[in-house]
Amino acid sequence: MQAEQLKKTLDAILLSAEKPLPVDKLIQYFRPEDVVNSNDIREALTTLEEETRERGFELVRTASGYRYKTREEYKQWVSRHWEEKPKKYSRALLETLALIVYRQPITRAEIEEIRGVAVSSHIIKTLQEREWIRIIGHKEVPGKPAMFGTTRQFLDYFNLKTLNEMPPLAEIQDIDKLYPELDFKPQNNEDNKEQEEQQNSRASEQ
Amino acid sequence: MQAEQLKKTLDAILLSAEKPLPVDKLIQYFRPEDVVNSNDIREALTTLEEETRERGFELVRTASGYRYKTREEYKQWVSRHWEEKPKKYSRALLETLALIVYRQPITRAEIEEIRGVAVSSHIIKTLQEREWIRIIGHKEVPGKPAMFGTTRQFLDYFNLKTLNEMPPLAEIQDIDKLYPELDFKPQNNEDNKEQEEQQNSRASEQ
Amino acid sequence: MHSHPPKQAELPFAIVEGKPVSTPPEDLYIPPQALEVFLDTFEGPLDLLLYLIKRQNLDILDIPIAEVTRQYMEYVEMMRTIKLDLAAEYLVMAALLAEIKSRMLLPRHEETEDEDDPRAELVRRLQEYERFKQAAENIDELPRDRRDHWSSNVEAVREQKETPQPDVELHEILLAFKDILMRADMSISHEIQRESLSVRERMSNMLALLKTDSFVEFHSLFTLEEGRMGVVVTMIALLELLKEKLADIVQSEPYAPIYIQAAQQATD
Repeated sequence: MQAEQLKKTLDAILLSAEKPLPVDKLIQYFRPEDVVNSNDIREALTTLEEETRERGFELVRTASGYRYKTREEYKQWVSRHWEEKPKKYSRALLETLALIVYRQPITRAEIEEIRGVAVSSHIIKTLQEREWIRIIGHKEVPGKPAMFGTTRQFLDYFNLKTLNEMPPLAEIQDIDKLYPELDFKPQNNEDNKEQEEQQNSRASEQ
Repeated sequence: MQAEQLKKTLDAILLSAEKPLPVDKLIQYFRPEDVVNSNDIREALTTLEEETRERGFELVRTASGYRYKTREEYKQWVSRHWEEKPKKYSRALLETLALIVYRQPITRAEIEEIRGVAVSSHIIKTLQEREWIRIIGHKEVPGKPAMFGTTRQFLDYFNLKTLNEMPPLAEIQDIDKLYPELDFKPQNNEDNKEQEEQQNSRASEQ
Repeated sequence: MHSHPPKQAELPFAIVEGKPVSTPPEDLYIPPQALEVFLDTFEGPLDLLLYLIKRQNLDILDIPIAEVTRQYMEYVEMMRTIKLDLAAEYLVMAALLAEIKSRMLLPRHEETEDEDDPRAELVRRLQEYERFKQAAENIDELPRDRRDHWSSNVEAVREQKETPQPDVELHEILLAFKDILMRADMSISHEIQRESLSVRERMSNMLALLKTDSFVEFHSLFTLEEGRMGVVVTMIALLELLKEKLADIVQSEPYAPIYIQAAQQATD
């Protein structure tokens, strides 16, 4: 692979990577026919570093590898990404969480099977970052999918000592009685349509 | 704020943003004392675009604003970040989406009529959860069915600024005009109807 | 929708547009297993009809309706012999085709002159469907996020500040779960009811404790202070883990200590 093309390919890889990448990981992005060795990569990284000098970001090397980061001097502006009000969680996220709470340990595929739709990686990631769920093992089936369970932080957030304090199913069916102050609309089966609408409006709130 | 500093600040903001940002959102990242107006921002964006020409990524504008993304020519390398192959969408989903794109607002029954088969709830739900479609109203017919339309997220996902950038629909050939020798009927009534339909379809293709 | 029974399709073939129905039946035999796969490739009766028409390079505006009807019926018959739950739409289309065919056979009198080509509506629908089929393919080819390109993911260096997280009320989770229950089959909700939460929680905790490379002694899993209920819950949780093959139980000889470890990963 030509030096110029290699450099741009590494640029694209580093720009979209979710974590730092060391040279020996970077080299795995290339096939044998690309004819790229670790020296080529180090040279290309040096060039990229130079070419990024005049930009708002920089190539940083940490213990775990190379990563593009925004430059320190722009942090007060960059921080405004998070200054907006916290958004509401989507319906999909809450349902995923509910299934993990009540059906743990549970795999993503099992969640998808019950919900009937794909679970986005974003949702799992959000729940993991919030430290409400964690991987508690891997299922012994092909692909060894991760199984999720809830954490102590989850219990803490909701002021529960154990999961047993979650209302049992029977009470969930009667949730209007459990939380009379919330004044739910009637939600029996005949009201499916209304419920669907509520779900939709909830989903669009996120 | 100096043009050079503004440019680099915008660079840092856009590179670390989680979603596309339009100029009126970008301007909110600055304080009054930064003295930045939307023209300054537009100019800086143009400069950034030029300075990014020789890189592995590019600055693009979609329906919701500006964002940096990797260039398509590096997709085979970049895609190695993820072990799983990108999801393929089923024909049923894509056809349903196509009908919503070109015929919005459209009800589920109308989609079913054109496709000749039932549309599964699963597909509608998947499209809604991906936030590609949403309910944009209810049709004034018995049962008040929901009418669907596409969202800005749909445009963003497919890198479009407006629906106008979608490839145009194929023309419909007119059976009577191509085979005048068949001469089955007086042409007036039918023709009017056909024309009207074509107009309607054109209107919804905007 | 007209509802002539499909048997009308067995009427003798007609001379269509002055031409006799030409091609003899093509080889339609498909092994049953293959047929299911084959069926899945069709998005419905319109899609199947389009396939039949395109396969033979027929003009969509001048479909030899008798021939197409015959072939369509053969497919439908095959589907019915294999797949009992053939979508009703296929049968509706069969009836429609049969009806169009019979109307094509009717001699055209003066009185019927104002009548449309019986095929016109079908042709319109086929074309309409075809253009969206094409549009769907076009959409699939558009450069797409996370398939053809990826958004930048450059790490934000930012000021140390607490980032606000959305608040969630417990009842929101319950509500979400209630919705799932309402959507899910009864069978699933029964299954959920059967297992008590404490067992599920204990399973999670135990799994987190177990490792694949070392053993945990059986007795150490139990906390006697929890009393009889606690021990029972732990035991059920352990049995569940064994049943789901998430944990292995090891005993080197009779009366030797029993050890538990996480199930061995077959690879790595």
